[in-house]
Amino acid sequence: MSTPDYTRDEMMTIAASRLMWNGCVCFVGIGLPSAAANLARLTHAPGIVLIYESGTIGTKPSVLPLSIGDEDLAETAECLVAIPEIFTYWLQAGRVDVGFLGAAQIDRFGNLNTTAIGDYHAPKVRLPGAGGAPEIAAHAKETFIMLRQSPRSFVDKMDFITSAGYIGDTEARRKAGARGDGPQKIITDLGVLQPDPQSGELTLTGLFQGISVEDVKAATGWPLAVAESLERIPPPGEEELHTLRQLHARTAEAHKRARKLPY
Amino acid sequence: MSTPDYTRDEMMTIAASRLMWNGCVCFVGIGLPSAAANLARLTHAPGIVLIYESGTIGTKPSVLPLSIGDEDLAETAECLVAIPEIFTYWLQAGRVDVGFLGAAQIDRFGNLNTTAIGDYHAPKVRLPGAGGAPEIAAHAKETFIMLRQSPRSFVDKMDFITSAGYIGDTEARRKAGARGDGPQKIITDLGVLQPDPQSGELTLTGLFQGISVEDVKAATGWPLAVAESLERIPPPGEEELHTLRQLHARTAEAHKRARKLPY
Amino acid sequence: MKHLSLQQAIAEFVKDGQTLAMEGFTHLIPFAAAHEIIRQGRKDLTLMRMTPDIIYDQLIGMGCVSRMIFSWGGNPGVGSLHRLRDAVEKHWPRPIELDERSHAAMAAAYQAGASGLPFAMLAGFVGSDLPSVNPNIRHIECPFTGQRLAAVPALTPDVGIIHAHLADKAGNVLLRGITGVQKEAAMAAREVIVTVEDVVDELDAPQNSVILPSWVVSAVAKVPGGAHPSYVHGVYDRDNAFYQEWDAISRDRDGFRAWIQEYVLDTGDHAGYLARLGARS
Amino acid sequence: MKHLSLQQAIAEFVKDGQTLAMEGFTHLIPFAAAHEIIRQGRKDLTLMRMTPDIIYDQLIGMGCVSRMIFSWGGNPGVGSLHRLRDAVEKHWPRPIELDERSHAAMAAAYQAGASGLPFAMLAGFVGSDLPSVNPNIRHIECPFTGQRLAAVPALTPDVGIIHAHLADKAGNVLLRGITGVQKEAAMAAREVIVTVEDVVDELDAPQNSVILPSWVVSAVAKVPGGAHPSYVHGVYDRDNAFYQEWDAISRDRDGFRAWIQEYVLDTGDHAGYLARLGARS
Repeated sequence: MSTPDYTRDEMMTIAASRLMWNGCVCFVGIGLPSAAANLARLTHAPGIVLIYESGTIGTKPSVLPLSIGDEDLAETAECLVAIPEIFTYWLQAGRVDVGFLGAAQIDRFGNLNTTAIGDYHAPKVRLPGAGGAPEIAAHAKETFIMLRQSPRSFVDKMDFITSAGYIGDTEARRKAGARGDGPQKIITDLGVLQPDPQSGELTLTGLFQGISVEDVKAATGWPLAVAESLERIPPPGEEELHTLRQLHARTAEAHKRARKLPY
Repeated sequence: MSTPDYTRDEMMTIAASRLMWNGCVCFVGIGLPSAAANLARLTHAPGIVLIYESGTIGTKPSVLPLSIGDEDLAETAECLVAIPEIFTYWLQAGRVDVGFLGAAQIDRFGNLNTTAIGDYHAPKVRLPGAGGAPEIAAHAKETFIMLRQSPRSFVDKMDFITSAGYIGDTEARRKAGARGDGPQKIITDLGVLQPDPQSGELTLTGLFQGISVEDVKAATGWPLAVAESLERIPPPGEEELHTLRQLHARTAEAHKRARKLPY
Repeated sequence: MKHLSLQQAIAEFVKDGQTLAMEGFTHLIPFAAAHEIIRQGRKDLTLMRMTPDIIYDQLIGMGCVSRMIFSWGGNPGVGSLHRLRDAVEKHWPRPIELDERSHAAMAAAYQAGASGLPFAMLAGFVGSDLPSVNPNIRHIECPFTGQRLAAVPALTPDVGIIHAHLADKAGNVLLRGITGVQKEAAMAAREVIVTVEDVVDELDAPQNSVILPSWVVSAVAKVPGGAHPSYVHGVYDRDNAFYQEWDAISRDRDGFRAWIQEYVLDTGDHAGYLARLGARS
Repeated sequence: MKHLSLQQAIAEFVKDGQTLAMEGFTHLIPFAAAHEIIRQGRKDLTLMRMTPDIIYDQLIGMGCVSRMIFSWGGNPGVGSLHRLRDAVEKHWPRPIELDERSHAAMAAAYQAGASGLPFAMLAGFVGSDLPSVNPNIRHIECPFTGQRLAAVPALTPDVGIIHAHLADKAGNVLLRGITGVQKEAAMAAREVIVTVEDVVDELDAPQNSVILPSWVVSAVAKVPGGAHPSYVHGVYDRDNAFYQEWDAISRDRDGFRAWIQEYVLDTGDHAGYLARLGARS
């Protein structure tokens, strides 16, 4: 691999942001998804509707939130609703186009583990848990998953399914009662995977610049399926990179402010 | 009967208002119950909490509302909530001390009909229907019923139970899953009836001035049980009558305002 | 979201045979939209509403309605809805099928519809005969306690129609005061028409206001006075006199028809309706 | 409703072995109340909260907690909650039983608790392993469509504790900004303690604000800064630096204990806590 003048996280964020569209209703989590969705809003998709599970709908934060309930999210929202409403009238009702998820582990059917490594009742590593993910995975019309790729995160056998992808195959997902189409795009730091339309098995469909199929296979804990025609994903454009870096700079600036205790 | 210097509706309203207490949380309907509850608020129970099903909680209307969702109710409420919340967090959760109900018909177990006279599917008279009553009857800690007494309204055999009193007896009420204690006071234009603690059968326990037991029996469609010691309910006090008449006068004045069309 | 005239909005979104929810609990009742539906002669509608009120009495009397889901069908503070009673008791101008619930059940069923759930549950209808005449009231058991609860199907209208204070240019909608079940009815619906008193550049609403974002709304139509004879908090009062007059107007079939002819059919739009009422009063 | 000091409110209403909900979604987390519970040494608590956050990490690390009902147990934007992990993985300082759900299920279960329903339903946990490890996640069938839905028991804490912007003298409470599940958690509880930034004569809140009337509140305690290191919209910011520092403070058992000793146990009250933090920063 050559050394480009952008980081893998930047490429990953930009690739994800390109998959959003204007008017897309997007249920966003903190971190890379939030960066990607806000980058889309600041570039090609100004009409994207961002929903954070704190009850902030149609929010337009000036910097990236550190927590999912930052004041800036509330201040710039089209409307604020209570949390029970977010998960019922908005998510469960099928109003979300894209649900953005991360995870500690993913398997070949796009199932996600954010609960525990090892036995649930005596875990080796206790992870934070489900949060909103099981229902985002079920109800968003499609889910996008952002996850750095390694054999530790892309695992052959998962200890615990917190949130379902295709379970065992697309039919299993339908039978389990999921309404949305499931994980349609997995954006890693190496490229993009998409499910096989029949089996639901994740298949490598796009590569970032300087990444080879072998690089991705080496970072995957199962024998990775590769699409016949692989997209070579263009590197960050100047505007994309500039906008993203400005966003991160504004964010760092805002979060660096000296601690001011109340009273 | 002699002719007192107050009407039967006034006596009935005042008798009902005396049964309220300071701090009582009262789910109120339009008409006589609203007049009684507001009279209590303006006399001996200034801390009464009035809830109207329009979502107006802790309201202190300056005049009697003509509709259950009058602007005055909203304007003077401690808080406004959506209607689904009124019936869940407030009524169903058991937060209401007294639910006030009226009806077209009542039977000896305090069951109420507000649905239809005759066969439900081919009614002789179609009444307005249930409204909030079935759940008020079930969940308020107790219900007070205000109804002018006549053989047409106090019936031996009812065509339709819209809202349950004791159904067939207090045990039947418990078995049906009602949480509240049911109709504890039936305030008519002749006196007050209360349920027998065992059977739930409504029993005459109080008489207004100038009314005899025979008067009440004649106005009841079943052989009326009469308590061993009958309370002779005092006539309206001066302050009660004055406050009630002022309230009605203010109400009439407010509702008489010339129609002002928008635009 | 499109800004349309009310005529356009009804023409585009409301079709014969559909299920409509036109909500507003005493406050903000969308009368102008109902009148436009009468003008455009829609038929075979299933109407849902907690309190049919005069708005549905008019649609029923004009024969637009084949079925109604409701919980309290009176003229508030006055008495009966005569057109509803005539339809139920005498099948005039056509029979009407009833799916009759309670307020709590209606509200819960709108919530279920807005929530993507197939049914709503409530501790309801305890000891009531309603479940015996309405197969849409069933029961379930709590899987933890065994407690028996009532269940009703979710309400999912084809079109939800509400009246609100304001919309902004983008189509975000603000409701104030008593908001009833309007948010639920709108969000349970496939298409949402909102008539508003005014359209402004920015809503400029306090935090935690009741707002429907533009992207859940199909069409916004500016119809000043669109809730008359209901009211708009802070804008105009409820026309209590009209509610009382309606008792006489609607008692008689011919009188009712004549009133609709004069005030609805012969007035081209809501401004015409208000003008004619104003000329008379 | 009584106006009490926080010390009095915790002493009077919070007992060993009870079930507590201390809610606030990122915003308005009632930290001062949790610190007072630590000071008063409560034990065997069942805690419920969507996001345990630092507030429950502290209570867990001090051994106050025997059981927790929750849906996401991380340090938001930072990483793990080390005291929670230590309790789950190593049973230090005592084992902790988990009743683990999802956000949607927690929120629905608070609603059920506030609504007097024994359980909540949701189209949830589709294909998830959580129902296989949590017997409190069951399923029911829609009596109309046959659709399978998840069910969880209602949450009904003995005491609900929240932090809010303002109370008035009568004890009516106003929340602004992100209100999370606080209203539900409070109304699901048998007793409700509210800490507030200030007590005023009149709330003077806009119509349709989020208000808890005084008669659903057991005690109001004025505790300025009571949400620190969480925030109060329009009053003070989230102390993001503290959330980051907590990662190091809490990683080590002794370091954690020392911090609690210095900043919570050795400070008599929340003013003392803020003063000590301020002296250091």
